[in-house]
Amino acid sequence: ADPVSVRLKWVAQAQFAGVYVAKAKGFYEAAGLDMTINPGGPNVNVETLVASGADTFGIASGTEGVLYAREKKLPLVAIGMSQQITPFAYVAYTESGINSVKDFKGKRVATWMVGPQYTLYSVLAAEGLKQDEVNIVSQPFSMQPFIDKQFDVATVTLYNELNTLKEQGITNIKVFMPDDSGVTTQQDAIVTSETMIKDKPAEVQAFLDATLKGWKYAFEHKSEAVDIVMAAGSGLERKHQELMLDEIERVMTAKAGTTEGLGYMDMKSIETVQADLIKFGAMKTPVDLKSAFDSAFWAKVPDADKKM
Amino acid sequence: MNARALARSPVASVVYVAAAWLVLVPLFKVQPRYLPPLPVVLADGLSVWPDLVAGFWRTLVETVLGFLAGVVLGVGFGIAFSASRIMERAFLPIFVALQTVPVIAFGAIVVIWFGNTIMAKVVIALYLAFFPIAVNTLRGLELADPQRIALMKSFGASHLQLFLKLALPTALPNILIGMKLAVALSLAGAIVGEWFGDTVGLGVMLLQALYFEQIPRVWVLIIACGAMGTLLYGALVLLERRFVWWRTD
Amino acid sequence: MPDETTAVATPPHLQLVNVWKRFGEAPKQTVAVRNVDLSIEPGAFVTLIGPSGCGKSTLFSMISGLLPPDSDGSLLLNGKVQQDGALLGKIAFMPQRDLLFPWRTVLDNATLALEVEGMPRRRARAKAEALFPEFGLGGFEQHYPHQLSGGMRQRVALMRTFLFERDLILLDEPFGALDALTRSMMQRWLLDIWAKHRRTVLFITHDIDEAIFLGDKVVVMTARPGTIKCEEAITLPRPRDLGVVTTPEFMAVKKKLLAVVEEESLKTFAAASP
Amino acid sequence: MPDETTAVATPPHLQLVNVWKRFGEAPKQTVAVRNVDLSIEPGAFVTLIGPSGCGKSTLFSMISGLLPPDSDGSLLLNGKVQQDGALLGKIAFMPQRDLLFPWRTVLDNATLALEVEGMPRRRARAKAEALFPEFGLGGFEQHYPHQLSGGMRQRVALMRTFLFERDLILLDEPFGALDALTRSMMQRWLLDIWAKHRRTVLFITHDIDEAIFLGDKVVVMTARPGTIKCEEAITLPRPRDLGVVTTPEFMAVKKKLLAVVEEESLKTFAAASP
Amino acid sequence: MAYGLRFIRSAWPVASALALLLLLWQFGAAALDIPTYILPRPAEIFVTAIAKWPLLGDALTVTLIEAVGGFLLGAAIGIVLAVLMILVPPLEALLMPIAVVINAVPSIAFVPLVLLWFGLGMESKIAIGALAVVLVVLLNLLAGLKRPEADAINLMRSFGAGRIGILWRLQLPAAMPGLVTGLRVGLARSTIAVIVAEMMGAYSGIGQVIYQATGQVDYLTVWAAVFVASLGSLALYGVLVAIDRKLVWWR
Ligand SMILES: Nc1ncnc2c1ncn2[C@@H]1O[C@H](COP(=O)(O)OP(=O)(O)OP(=O)(O)O)[C@@H](O)[C@H]1O
Ligand SMILES: Nc1ncnc2c1ncn2[C@@H]1O[C@H](COP(=O)(O)OP(=O)(O)OP(=O)(O)O)[C@@H](O)[C@H]1O
Ligand SMILES: Cc1ncc(C[n+]2csc(CCO)c2C)c(N)n1
Ligand SMILES: [Mg+2]
Ligand SMILES: [Mg+2]
Repeated sequence: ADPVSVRLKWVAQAQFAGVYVAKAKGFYEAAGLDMTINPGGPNVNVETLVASGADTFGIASGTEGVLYAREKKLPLVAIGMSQQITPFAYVAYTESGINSVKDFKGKRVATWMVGPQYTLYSVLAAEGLKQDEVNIVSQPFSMQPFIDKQFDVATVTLYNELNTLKEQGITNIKVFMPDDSGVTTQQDAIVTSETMIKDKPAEVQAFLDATLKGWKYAFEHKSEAVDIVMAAGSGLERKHQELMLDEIERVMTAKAGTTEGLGYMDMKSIETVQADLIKFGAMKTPVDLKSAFDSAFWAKVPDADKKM
Repeated sequence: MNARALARSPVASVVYVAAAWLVLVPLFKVQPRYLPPLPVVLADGLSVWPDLVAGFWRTLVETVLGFLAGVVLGVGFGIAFSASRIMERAFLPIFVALQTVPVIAFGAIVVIWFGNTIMAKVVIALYLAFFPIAVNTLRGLELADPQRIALMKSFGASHLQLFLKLALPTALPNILIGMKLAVALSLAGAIVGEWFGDTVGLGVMLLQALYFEQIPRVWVLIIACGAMGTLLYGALVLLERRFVWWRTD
Repeated sequence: MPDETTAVATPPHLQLVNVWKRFGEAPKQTVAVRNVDLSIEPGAFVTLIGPSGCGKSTLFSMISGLLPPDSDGSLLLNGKVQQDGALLGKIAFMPQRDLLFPWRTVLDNATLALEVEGMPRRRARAKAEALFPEFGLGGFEQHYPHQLSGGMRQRVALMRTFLFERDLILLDEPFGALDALTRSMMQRWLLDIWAKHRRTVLFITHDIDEAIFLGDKVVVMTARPGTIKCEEAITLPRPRDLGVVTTPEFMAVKKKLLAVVEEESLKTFAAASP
Repeated sequence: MPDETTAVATPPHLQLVNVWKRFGEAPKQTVAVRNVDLSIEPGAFVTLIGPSGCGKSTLFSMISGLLPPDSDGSLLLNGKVQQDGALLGKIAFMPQRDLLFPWRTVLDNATLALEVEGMPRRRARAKAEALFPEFGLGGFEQHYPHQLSGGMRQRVALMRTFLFERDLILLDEPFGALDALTRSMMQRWLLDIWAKHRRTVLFITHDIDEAIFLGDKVVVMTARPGTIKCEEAITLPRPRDLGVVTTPEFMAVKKKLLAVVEEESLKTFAAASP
Repeated sequence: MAYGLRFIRSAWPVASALALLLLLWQFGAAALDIPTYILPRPAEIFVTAIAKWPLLGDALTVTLIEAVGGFLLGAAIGIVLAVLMILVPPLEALLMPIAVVINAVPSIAFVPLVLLWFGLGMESKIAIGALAVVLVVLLNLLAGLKRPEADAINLMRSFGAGRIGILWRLQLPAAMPGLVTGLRVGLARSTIAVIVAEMMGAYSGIGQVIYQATGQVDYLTVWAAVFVASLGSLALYGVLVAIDRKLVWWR
């Protein structure tokens, strides 16, 4: 079999348990794929690497990332979406007097300015707030400024930063979920290049089948899955990974994740996100969503592999 | 007498710092997120010992390869610059500007070209290491005494001979300074290089520690990097003591 | 004068015609050497004296090809005009400062010129080692320059020059840092070598006795800007030994030269400007 | 000999008792100075001669406090034992190499010692400027050392030493690079200064004439390992002028010293090991 | 006028080399058909730099202030440390190994700690910039201070000069070339350290621009920012070269 690779959006951790499990349990091998898993990091851009052919597949950022890439003419196609609800959330201290998103008004709100800010903009818009009514600042990778109360509101991922706060004993916080404001941006897009789809559709199908099968197995055998992840990364903390896998399961199996199956692409939310991005000036022209998000492969994945 | 020498040796300074850390942190009740107590850091280091050792070796190999390549390239450019003023005027400023280009900007290209191979790390380590070596080589070569150059010329020395027998020995002390600076930079290069999707190495561990906000782990890795850098630096100092003991007057 | 060259059968070994050297720009210019005309016959031993700072070393730099003379004049070797730098490698030159390389042992400093010529290191070393006792440096082969006394360093520099065998030798105060006896031993040794090989020697000294004792001809330079004040042929018979110093002929020449040099030296101290 | 100090009314200005200096470790050790005993009276002008490499400069380094003597012996100034380094700043020392600083003008090199003493720059410069014509350096105040001839550099170094006014002056071959006349002018100038101020002078030279002409006492060192071979009091009347060189007394002393020095110099060339 | 001429004379080699490289890049990228998202062409970058100048100019100002601030602070600390170590040798034995250890740790590793200690504002960038400079300056200056030979130091001692006198009149002048080399390397290092720190956490600056643009797959803006930052650091370097001429005047 041809050697192929999958590029992750971050370092080895339970966020990608399905991929590691699929590899470790031989699902890729069984599907005829000679798979290498390439971790990512803050400097690695999955979209570019997959579009350029340096990597065959990728677990890329999410809805926005795929849209930007398509707008910039990257020949990238999403064939599945891992997370069914927005994995981002906003946290504020209970004693801060912030009880709803509306209370963000005039407050210092930190978010990651690499895409997730538009989710915030959408949430603000959905709650009837204008962007300039809120003091939005760039949030670093660390939660420490929030802990030091340099911000009133900070952004977290449900599967990581929120756990970090809990681990540090910070429980006096309130969490605001975008989905509660009716904003859904699916994240962790499963992507490949147009070339692959055109030339080797069978391999693409095999990859998606095996990956989703890996996820299903991971959720059904969590302890084993964490073992596999732990072996893949150096110096991981088991407890943190267990919590992460729990949270990841929650966001992957939410909504259509259970009804339709893992990896479902919610075209409606994607359309809304694109409309919002254009509204906020992050994109100039809409892209053809049909060619950017191709559900054909996902549809062919056997239910046994994707339905929990 | 021996005790005194020991009290002034590099090992002693490390012991002093460790002692200060051990005593002062509990004494002033420093918050762990600013500086965790030393035993906590050591315990955390022990808990990931096998990973740490594996990472150490991998990063060491990348660093050394990148450093050696950087020495070759840096000395080469230093020589070219000293040989030709135009070269210096034309390219040294460009290299200075290149120093400002964050690896991140072209990291994607490096990964596309080299993938997750050791070469990617070596190239990045080289990119960071070669500049101080080039500048110090250039400066060192310029130090050659004009009267000694004249003497060599009177013997009919060729450019190559002038270079090998006079300019290079004159420059060696400076080249060594450049190398001492560069060795730390190539370590930094290897570490950052590992952030482009590697699976083993101190850089990978550091990235994870940063992302997961494991402050004791960050300190473990700082100590590990410091140990490796000091090891390499010490090797250069030994080399210098043995082979480059003279002063250029 | 340049037309002489075409007339004689064997041309002078070295000929300087209207040689000038100026340092710096007009308002702060130092004229170091001015209008020097000088002919040196093959195999001659010519000594050069003159007040401190009069331009002797500058003249040597030009002869050895290290410093181009100003464009007013020219330099001829064996009758042929020499372009800038053409003389490099053709003349054995010992500079006034010893210029030993601190990273080389005494032995390796001595063999420097041989190495440049391309002689295998082994042979060069063997050749140099043989000279060490003669130069009073036996046992110091493996020392480094900073471990030597001033006079010893000078002897190493001299040895280095001698190992670079050329027909024309320029020595700039080679015995300046030696004690009287070491000096007189080295003088006699130099004369021996010269008598054996008949190389042409140009020798700067500030010691009039030395100039007369060694030279076929003593050239006296004026105070800066230096030019040739006079040339004195020395007809004392050879081989000369130390006794010659007390002969009346020697005394007579010395008296004459002393008078000339004194006149020039005094000029240096008459509130001069560069 | 150390008990002498208690006996006499005015102690010697400088006294060396069993002074040794060895370089390096046992198998490759060079004994530079061995068992030197020497007394110098206040206001005396003592000249020191000896074969090249015999340890003269090393002796000076020890006297000026730069190099500790080996623990065998001691150094006394005005009868008091001097600990290591205690003599720094108390003695005006001119080293054999000129050691001018390339980044300072000639004038600023000359005022170096004064600046170290804390004299305001303006005053130091004025003081030095006055000396330039006397040293034959008029007009070169603003030049840099690399623009000077060898002899001129030496004169700058000498000027620097003289501006550092101390009771004891050590001069290591100060006139080595000067031509005969400049040299004799400087000699006479030095004697004048000395007669006026009566500072104690210790003067290394390799020129026996110079040693006799200048000194109250000539000290001769043996070949390395150097020790005192003999001391010769010079009773020639003062003030001396150049004519003294031809007097029979002078000749007699010179002959005697020549013989002694020759004996020592020859030792250097007898295949020695360090 | 004369100054302008001299500037043109010393600037033309860089200018032409730069032009040559840019042309090579422009046409090489076109010839190899490298897509913009992998390596944009210089012309596109240039156009973007101009179009986004309000954003980039503000960011550059912040970054340069931080870089210069860090550079000056680091250089000052490095100089003071080197001088102290020369004056008090035991201090060198004690501090040098620590300095070496600290220097061996990539500045990036300190960024999170520094952000923790000094916050997300300018202070943390200045601190990290200074950290990147201190050791280069220290090491180069220390080597320079040790350059004078024993004989020259002995001469000064014989004049009764103390450690300070020797340092001021002999060692410092002799160390100037070494110091200047240290400053040259240090300046480049402080700029990059600041940019990297900005990427990991800042309110503004070139690093933030690069970080945000990377996240949005906007490589043209990334390269435009890099381009502007390089021009800025080149300008700083020019200033340094001019200072260099003044500091090492005697050659
Ligand atoms: N690079 C230079 N720049 C300016 N002036 C110089 C330079 N080199 C030499 N000179 C000047 O040229 C003159 C002659 O110097 P030179 O070294 O030839 O003298 P010299 O006769 O060898 O003296 P000495 O016997 O003292 O060695 C001096 O006045 C000196 O100041
Ligand atoms: N640092 C050193 N290490 C080893 N040997 C040394 C050192 N310094 C001097 N010597 C040795 O000590 C001896 C005496 O040297 P010194 O410089 O005192 O001689 P000198 O009498 O001044 O000779 P000269 O008249 O040639 O200047 C020499 O043999 C020299 O090799
Ligand atoms: C500097 C920095 N940027 C972003 C994140 C958070 N994060 C981690 S993965 C990801 C992409 C969306 O899933 C995001 C936004 C961080 N921790 N640090
Ligand atoms: Mg001369
Ligand atoms: Mg001596």
